[in-house]
Amino acid sequence: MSGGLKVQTQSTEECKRILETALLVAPGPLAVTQLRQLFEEDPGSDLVRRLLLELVDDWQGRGVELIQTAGGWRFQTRLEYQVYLDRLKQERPPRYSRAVMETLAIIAYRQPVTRGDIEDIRGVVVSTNVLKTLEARGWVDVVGYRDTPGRPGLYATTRKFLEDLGLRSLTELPPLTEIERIMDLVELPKTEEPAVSGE
Amino acid sequence: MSGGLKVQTQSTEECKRILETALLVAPGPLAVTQLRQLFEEDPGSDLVRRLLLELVDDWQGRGVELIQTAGGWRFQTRLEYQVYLDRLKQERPPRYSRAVMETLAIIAYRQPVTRGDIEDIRGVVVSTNVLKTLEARGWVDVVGYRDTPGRPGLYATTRKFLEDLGLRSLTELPPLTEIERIMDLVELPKTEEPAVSGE
Amino acid sequence: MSAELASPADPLECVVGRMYGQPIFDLPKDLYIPPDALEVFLEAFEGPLDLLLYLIRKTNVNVLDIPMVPLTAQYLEYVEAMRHHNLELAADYLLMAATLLEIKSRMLLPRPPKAADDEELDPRAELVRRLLEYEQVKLAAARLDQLPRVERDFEWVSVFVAEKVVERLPEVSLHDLQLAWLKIARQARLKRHHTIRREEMSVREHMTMILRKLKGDVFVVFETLFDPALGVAGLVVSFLATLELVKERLVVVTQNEAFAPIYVRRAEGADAID
Repeated sequence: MSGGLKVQTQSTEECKRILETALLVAPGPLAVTQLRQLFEEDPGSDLVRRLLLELVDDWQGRGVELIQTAGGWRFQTRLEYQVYLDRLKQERPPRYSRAVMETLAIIAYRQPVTRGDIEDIRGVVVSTNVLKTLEARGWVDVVGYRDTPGRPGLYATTRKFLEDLGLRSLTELPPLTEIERIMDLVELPKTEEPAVSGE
Repeated sequence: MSGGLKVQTQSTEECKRILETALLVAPGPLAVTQLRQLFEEDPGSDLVRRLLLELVDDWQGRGVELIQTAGGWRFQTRLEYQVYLDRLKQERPPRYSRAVMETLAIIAYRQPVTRGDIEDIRGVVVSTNVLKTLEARGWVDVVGYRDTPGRPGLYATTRKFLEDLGLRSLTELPPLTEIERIMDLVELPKTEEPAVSGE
Repeated sequence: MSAELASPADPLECVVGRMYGQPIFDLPKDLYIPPDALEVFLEAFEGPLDLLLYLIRKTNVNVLDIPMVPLTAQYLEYVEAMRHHNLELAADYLLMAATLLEIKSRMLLPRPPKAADDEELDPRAELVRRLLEYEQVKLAAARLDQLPRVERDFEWVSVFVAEKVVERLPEVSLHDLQLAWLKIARQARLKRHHTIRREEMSVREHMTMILRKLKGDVFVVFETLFDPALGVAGLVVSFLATLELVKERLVVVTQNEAFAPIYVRRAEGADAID
């Protein structure tokens, strides 16, 4: 119970350090009236306010800033630092389902295509959600309608798609020939071996 | 998705700000390996360590200090400021009875121990509440079972125990040596005295 | 054997008092304890070992050479007092009383001459070992309690993290796209429904570009679909893309008469006019 020095004998610098410390550990915002309770002798709201404004200045250019919210004063991180802090979160990045990825691949390589085209190629019905997911992401949109019964929308990839994948144009997509070569390699045993064994 | 500037273009001053910000917001201690993950490009442990030591210096004379605990680096308030911070608290932190502290000491210094071991040393029955109190605080837990009848649980201290007491490892516990010396003296009469008294 | 045990001692002299900063209980010089204080007095002890340790330390006797007779007598007086006041007496206290009596009686017995050489120990040895081990723990507990502890002596810093609520979107790489196509192609091969045409990617890209230029229900002059900045190759690709669009009936090209301006319009616009 050493009970701290009296306000009179505390320099304002020391008062500021105490305010700063309390604000750094507080679980929520602290009102000026609460901050005044830190001291054995009430320094008054004017001094506390003055010191808070000094602290705001002191913390300029740092990753954390002192701000005034509805509930009082609190330190919080600047939004620019979110990108770094996010890296500490161990959450695994979400992934798109196979349906979404295949639909995206078909639209990217075969655009403009209708939903029917996608279904023909994939051999299964494409759910509305799949296309909505890609549209919401801003990666595909309807660029026209095919002049066939039902006038189905024609999907194509957008500029945002190129930007997000770091492409300058669709020609920078991995060429299908290469993909199919890989596929041939993968499928070699399946297609070639029976032939060999059959001769 | 702006993805932060590359390390090359980041000044070390900026790196230090990022480290500081992460340490100020982290709910627990951060190890150097975790801190390296903050950056898009790994700055390496040497640079991170150097900047941490710089931060320790930067925070000299403040109400908060950067310290190294069991789990890594963490900001905590200096002891002198607790008298102020206590004034904002709604409730006092728990005070532990001697039964709790002695049980904790036995677990800390003799771990892993069973409840029976604790009772042998203290010479009294250990109430379930005592162990529950320590478990609830997250300071001890059961790390295994002794292969004796009843398979009693073996208690040990946790990392949180070290962190909450600001210890980096169990070797930093206050040493028991002085009494152990007395214990050695006790062993002596056991072996020597009968011979002497037998004459 | 020292008879010091019965002599009064200043409570401040005892180890217990020193380690904890102040005496646990202001013990009267004799054994008399006011009935209402007995309970409080006993609560100050953590058990028989603690009480014994207190009795020993209070009188400054050598713990390695405990005078069993006065110690046992004093201990039993406490136990008797507890019983007398109908205090709930822990079994541990009674067990210790039995142990003390046993040690005392063994010490009174003459030692068997044969066994004395090897296995016969001081009957007090085990008690001393336990007392010292307990004292060690007791001191360790006190020192542990003095270590700075979070929430009591210091606080963790925890600054609020300001976050824009951003939905975490899956990241897609070119490799992912490649894998997706690989699966499609493999599937298609297995079914042999589709032959995947190999086509110039640039043509399909230009098809999309032209369709975008044709947004809305308007005719666009054919020439404006071509950007000379693309160079000859670019113009050829644009032209091929237009032909492909016509072939796939995605656009309508109209020319009212020879050499009149050629107009292009998205095919679906034709419905509105027809």
